Amino acid sequence: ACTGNTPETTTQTGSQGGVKVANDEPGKKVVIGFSAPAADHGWMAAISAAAKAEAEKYSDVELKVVEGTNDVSLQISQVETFINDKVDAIVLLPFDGAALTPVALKAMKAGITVINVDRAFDSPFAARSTVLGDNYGMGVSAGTYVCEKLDGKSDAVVAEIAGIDSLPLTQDRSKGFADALRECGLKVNNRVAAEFTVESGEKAAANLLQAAPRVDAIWNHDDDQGIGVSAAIKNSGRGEFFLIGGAGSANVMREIKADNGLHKATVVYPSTQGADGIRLARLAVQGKSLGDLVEVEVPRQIELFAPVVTKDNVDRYLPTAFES
Amino acid sequence: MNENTATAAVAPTSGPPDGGRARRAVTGLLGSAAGRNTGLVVALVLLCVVGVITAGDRFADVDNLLTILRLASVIGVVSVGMTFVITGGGIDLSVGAIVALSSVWATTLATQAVARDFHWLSLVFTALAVGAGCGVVNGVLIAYGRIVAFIATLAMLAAARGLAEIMSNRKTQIVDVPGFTAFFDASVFGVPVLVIIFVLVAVVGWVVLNRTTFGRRTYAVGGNPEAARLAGINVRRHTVLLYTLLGVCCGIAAILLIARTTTGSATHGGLYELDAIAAVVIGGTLLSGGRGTIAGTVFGVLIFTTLSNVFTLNNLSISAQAVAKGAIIVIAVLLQQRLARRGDS
Amino acid sequence: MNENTATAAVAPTSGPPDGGRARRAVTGLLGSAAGRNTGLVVALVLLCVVGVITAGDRFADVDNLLTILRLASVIGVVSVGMTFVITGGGIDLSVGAIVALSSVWATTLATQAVARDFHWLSLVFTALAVGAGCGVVNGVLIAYGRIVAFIATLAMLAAARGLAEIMSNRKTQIVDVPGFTAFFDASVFGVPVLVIIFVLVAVVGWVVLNRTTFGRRTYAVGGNPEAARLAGINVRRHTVLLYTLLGVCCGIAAILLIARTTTGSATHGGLYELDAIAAVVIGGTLLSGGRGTIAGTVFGVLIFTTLSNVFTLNNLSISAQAVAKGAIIVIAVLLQQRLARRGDS
Amino acid sequence: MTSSGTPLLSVRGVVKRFPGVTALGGVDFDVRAGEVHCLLGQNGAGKSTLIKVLAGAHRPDEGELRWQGEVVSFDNPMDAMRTGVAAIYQELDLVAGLSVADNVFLGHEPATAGFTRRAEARRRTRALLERLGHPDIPVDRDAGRLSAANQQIVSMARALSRDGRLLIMDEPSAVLDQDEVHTLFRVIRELTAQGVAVVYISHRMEEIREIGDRVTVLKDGRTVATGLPAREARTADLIKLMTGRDLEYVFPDRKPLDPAAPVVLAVRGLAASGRFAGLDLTVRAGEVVGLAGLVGSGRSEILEAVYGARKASAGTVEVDGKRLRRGSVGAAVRAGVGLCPEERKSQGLLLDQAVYRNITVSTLPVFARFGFLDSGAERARSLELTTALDVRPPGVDRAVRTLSGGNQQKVVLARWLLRECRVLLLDEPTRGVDVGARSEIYELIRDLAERGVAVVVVSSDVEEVLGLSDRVLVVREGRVVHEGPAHEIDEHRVLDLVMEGTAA
Ligand SMILES: Nc1ncnc2c1ncn2[C@@H]1O[C@H](COP(=O)(O)OP(=O)(O)OP(=O)(O)O)[C@@H](O)[C@H]1O
Ligand SMILES: Nc1ncnc2c1ncn2[C@@H]1O[C@H](COP(=O)(O)OP(=O)(O)OP(=O)(O)O)[C@@H](O)[C@H]1O
Ligand SMILES: O[C@@H]1[C@H](O)[C@H](O)CO[C@H]1O
Ligand SMILES: [Mg+2]
Ligand SMILES: [Mg+2]
Repeated sequence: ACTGNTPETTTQTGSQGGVKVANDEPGKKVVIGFSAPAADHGWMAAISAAAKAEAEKYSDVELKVVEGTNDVSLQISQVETFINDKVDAIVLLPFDGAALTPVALKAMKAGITVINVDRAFDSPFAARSTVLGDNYGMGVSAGTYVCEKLDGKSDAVVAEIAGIDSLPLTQDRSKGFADALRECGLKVNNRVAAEFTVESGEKAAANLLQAAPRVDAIWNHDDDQGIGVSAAIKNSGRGEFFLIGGAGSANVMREIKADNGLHKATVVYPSTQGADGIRLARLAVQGKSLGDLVEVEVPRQIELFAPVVTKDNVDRYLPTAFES
Repeated sequence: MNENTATAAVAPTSGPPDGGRARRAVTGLLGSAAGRNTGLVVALVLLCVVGVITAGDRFADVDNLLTILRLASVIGVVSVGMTFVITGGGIDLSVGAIVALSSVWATTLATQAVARDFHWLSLVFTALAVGAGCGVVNGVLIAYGRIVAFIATLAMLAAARGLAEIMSNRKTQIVDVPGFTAFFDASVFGVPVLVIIFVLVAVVGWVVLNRTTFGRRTYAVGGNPEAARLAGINVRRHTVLLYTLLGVCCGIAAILLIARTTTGSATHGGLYELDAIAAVVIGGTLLSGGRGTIAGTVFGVLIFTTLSNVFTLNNLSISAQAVAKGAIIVIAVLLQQRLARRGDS
Repeated sequence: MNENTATAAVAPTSGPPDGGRARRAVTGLLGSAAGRNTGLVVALVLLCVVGVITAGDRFADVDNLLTILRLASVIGVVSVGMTFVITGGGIDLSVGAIVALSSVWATTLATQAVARDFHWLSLVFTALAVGAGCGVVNGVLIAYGRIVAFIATLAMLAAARGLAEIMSNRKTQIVDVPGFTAFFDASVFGVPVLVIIFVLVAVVGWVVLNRTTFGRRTYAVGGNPEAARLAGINVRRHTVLLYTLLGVCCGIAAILLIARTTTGSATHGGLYELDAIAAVVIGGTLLSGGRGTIAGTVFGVLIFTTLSNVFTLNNLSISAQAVAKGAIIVIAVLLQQRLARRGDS
Repeated sequence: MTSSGTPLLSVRGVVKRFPGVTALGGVDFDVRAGEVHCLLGQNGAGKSTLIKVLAGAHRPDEGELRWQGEVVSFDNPMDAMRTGVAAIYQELDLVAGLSVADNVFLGHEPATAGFTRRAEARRRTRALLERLGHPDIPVDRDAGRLSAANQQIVSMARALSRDGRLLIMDEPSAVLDQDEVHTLFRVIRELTAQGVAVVYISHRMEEIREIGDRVTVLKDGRTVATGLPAREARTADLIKLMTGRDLEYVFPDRKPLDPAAPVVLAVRGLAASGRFAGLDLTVRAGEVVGLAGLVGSGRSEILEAVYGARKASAGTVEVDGKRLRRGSVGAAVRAGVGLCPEERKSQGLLLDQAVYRNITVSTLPVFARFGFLDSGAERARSLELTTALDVRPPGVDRAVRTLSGGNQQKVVLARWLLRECRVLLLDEPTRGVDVGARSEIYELIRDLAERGVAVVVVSSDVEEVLGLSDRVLVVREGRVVHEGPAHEIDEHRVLDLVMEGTAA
């Protein structure tokens, strides 16, 4: 399940690559601690599940997964526990990147390899390596796609169903979206925020559809909440617009492929970042590098690509998309 | 103050002793709705006025009002059940988790297969049974295990959500039982089935709380458990029944939610406990037990859902909404108090 | 049963009337800790035993124990304050939001500039003042506005978090005040300053609740407000003071959290209300007021934090942890009840 | 002791223990059909515990109950009610938020398939209230909004509604005035004529004489005498049986009031809308002023208004010549006014807290230095008072909830004795207090007066008002209808004044 396995990054480290043999060969045993926010929505649940599945593929990796939490204080203490425990590496998807920075620094000082996933720390010294989705890029991709589809329609109404509004990543996505729309003279006419869950998506969309009697395009940040969004749309009996998803679930891709629904596209935001983090942690600890790079060390930062999946290219992404 | 006294307060004559029950029930319902809840009604009306002024036709639109009602229905059903538990002197923090577990259990592949092969009602029964089961566990822990309700249901909150996650493997389970979807997507004379179910639950809740021995005893158990015991009421059994009733309401809510979102999920019902308790308390039910009103609860639910609708129609930021929400809650309650007090004297 | 009666239960002689105050304070503290809270102690010890068995040295390690205490400190400070409010017959749902608002206000660019130019204590004072201010508002709404505590603080929850988001523009604010960080990162004889502050707050809380007129009045106000009023206590003013005190505790917690995370953020303190109330109630404080124990609250906090530490050490699935947590809460409370009852007779 | 026929109920060797206390240590007695059997005993003797055992509210640790000769065991109140036992408990046990009718039929509501027949409940409630002489109580009113006396009437209606064969009444007359007590007695006579047995508890000897057939005396949880003839037994003997001492039930001497004593409390034109109006009252240092009147005549409200606990609509209250802020308890307390409220449970006590904490709650600053309490001193002072008032069991660390009703009353009183007030307002200070302790309380009140305190006493016991006060005010429907020295008026005259106009 790897929506995010874009050729640029993962194929090279993936099991199909020629160099993988060297990299995948069992090496020194690596103990990895993994901590992430509470699995209060599908994408986040998929993150931990993928990380766990990845670790199981390696006989030399022992993964410690702790209770997902949105309480920064608790997450800090989890990392402290990993430090006390002298794990080799920590893969950390922080609830709040800035808030977890001090403890990540502490871990690095203690000689532990920290891999930062998805939400960035605010110090370059806090992680050995960072895997980021391109949140701003997601917004730009979605906005650009809207511009293309609504080509020339200057009075078009665009709506946005954002995710958890207090997360920086949501703000980045919205900013990218607004910036891209501005390029073609459009703007976000109606915006609501949900909580990445199906239920919140339904609720937000139901209200949104009342707020906007006519819409031409809707971008929904997250395909999990998108199930609820679709339910609300179906219920309203409306359909004068098209829908763009986010994150890239198998569900939505199937709908795009069949071309029988309102979803015309989705913007991938890989739920495999955690899994990538596990691999990177292992490689970094074992002193290996990314196979297809000439470079002998694991890179400092990997920013994943946020491609737009449409009917035309869906076959390429569907096999690795995550199930909601 | 319960709804009966409310009636008395509105029409101080103590009424002909032989008056028809149905008529009195209706006067009681309306009397209490208009009388005791004046403040809530005024708050709701004010909200609607603001809605009309700021969003015009988009607010007053029938579709929009139905949207509000549909959103109100899920949390509304839970809140009606919560009114019983709180009136009976308890509290339940696990309602959201029970909704989640019921929704997941009712939408597992196995249940759905049975539902398709047999009858979609089996899905409904599963949700109700799971809800009732959790309610029984809550009730037994509280009444017989003598664990404080807050703690017992907190434990249930953790356990039921964990179980829902394990069952669903933290995946969203999509419903594919045509009969089920068809039934709940329908409307009767333009009114969605979901809304009809909410109205039914509220009316039945009102009748049970105000017109049955069970309801009278609920007030007694919540108001003065020792007096209730001395009056020969089996307080423990009654407590178990109250939590079971709420559990069943959670099961119903799960069904409505499955219908609304076409999914079952361990993330369903997030923070329902706070929303439901807030609606109940703003409606005038005493958190300490002994006084409760279904009509007030329904107003409480409507106020909260209308609030978020009006905000959304106006494209306000979530943060501004939150600040305004705080202010509006305070104003609504102060209004309710002042008006209720004036109505008293 | 409050802690003094607890002492009495342990040592049934009514004590020499001229006994030294300090000695009694110590016996009181230990007596209550060991006596009334036997169940909690046993539960905590059992948890530790499980920790040692499953995680061996990694659990018993000093660093690990300090980790537990450091985690306990933030929520612990809030819980101590919450003990006062609940003992006094109230409840506060806004603690998490107040922590968030205090943390944001204390870390705005403006505050930080002042703190750098002037003294880092100005950051601390800002957090305390914001906390106290929110507490005063809560208290006034409840005591003078006569809004039910649940609703008033729910409104504060919405408003304070919204305000925090607006102030911070929903960005995490990083602290860059060297003196501040240096002070709070330090340890004294190996004990982190955070932990020392928690211990101080708990001890001061215990003394105030059990040895001062303020504490005594808190019990009276919570136990029977009407009787307290007729006994000449200014119940309203006292109520305002209680919420203010809790607000100040939230301010302290915000400082600890800023120190721990080097940030202020509108997302800080999420669900602290539930955690704090749970710790207080599991510790034996009555939700309906009139009975409260600081020692019990501290045990409650330690039980919850140790629980999550043991889970962290043991690599259980997240969902299984939730289910186990539910079961453990129930067991701890049942244990506490059985043992406390036995201690009674 | 036994006479012809099996007793309706016989009690043998009943023992009931609570943590740390043996409330009943072996009780034996028989109740015959058609008799009024009185239980006598000091506060804490175990009377209420005994009736709770009889009514199924407590399970005895030892002993047996026989109903018409058959051994029965009541596991819960329902069992007892099914057998035919109905009880009126000492502590009012109504549900405040339910209507009068709902309270009366709580637990046995007239119903069809679970739906209450409310009209029938109302009608039957009205009939019961009428029988108890109170057709005025509105059946739809919340029970919590009735006066204590009316609540007691509702409790009685509820017990009657059960159609029991044995009716137990635990101090039903404590909150009633004489007139109402007579109505109660009439109802009791009707019932006994139909063969119903009544167990009657009261601390008022004259009531026992009037209504009782036989008497059982409890002391320290044991039967010390049973089957005594209620009318013939000598009071002195009964008191000796109860207390183990010879006691005279007398009022302390009144010293002539110093005419130069300063006015401490001056109330002018005090009114509370709809309750009372135009009240003038002055009390000098060392003077005890009594307020007599029927239950519900507004005396409690007068005290509450003086104390600032109830907002007055007009008038002024001055203490030592300084005017108090209207509606402020704090101002009254600071000026040295104390109120010992009427309803000990809801207005007076912190039930879950230790005796000493209940006593010192109004006097905390005295025991504090910089806000820190000296609980040793608190306990010591409290112990002095509880010893003086003979609170049982002794010891000040026990939770007040575990004390008997009369002993709880003494705790409330102790609070105000401890606080050295300039003005002390006492509302029904001896309600539920036994004969022995009663004279001690009278002594204490007198002592206070002699030390210069201005005392106002409200009591429904006219004898008590007259015996205790220097000056008496008779209140009727919120108006003072007579004022004069206590020795110039007698009980009959007070009753006449009180009743005037009410007959209509
Ligand atoms: N729940 C309880 N827990 C502990 N002790 C109790 C409890 N109930 C009663 N007692 C004790 O039992 C004894 C008998 O009390 P009871 O109430 O029966 O006395 P009583 O004869 O009715 O007195 P009164 O005339 O004051 O009403 C008292 O010592 C009392 O303190
Ligand atoms: N909160 C209330 N609501 C409605 N009526 C009340 C309330 N309090 C008192 N009353 C009524 O006011 C009248 C006066 O009551 P009050 O208690 O002052 O009388 P009292 O002379 O002190 O009698 P008692 O001896 O019973 O105390 C009563 O008829 C009572 O029913
Ligand atoms: O939590 C968020 C959302 O789940 C989003 O869909 C992808 O990015 C994650 O960080
Ligand atoms: Mg008694
Ligand atoms: Mg009175």
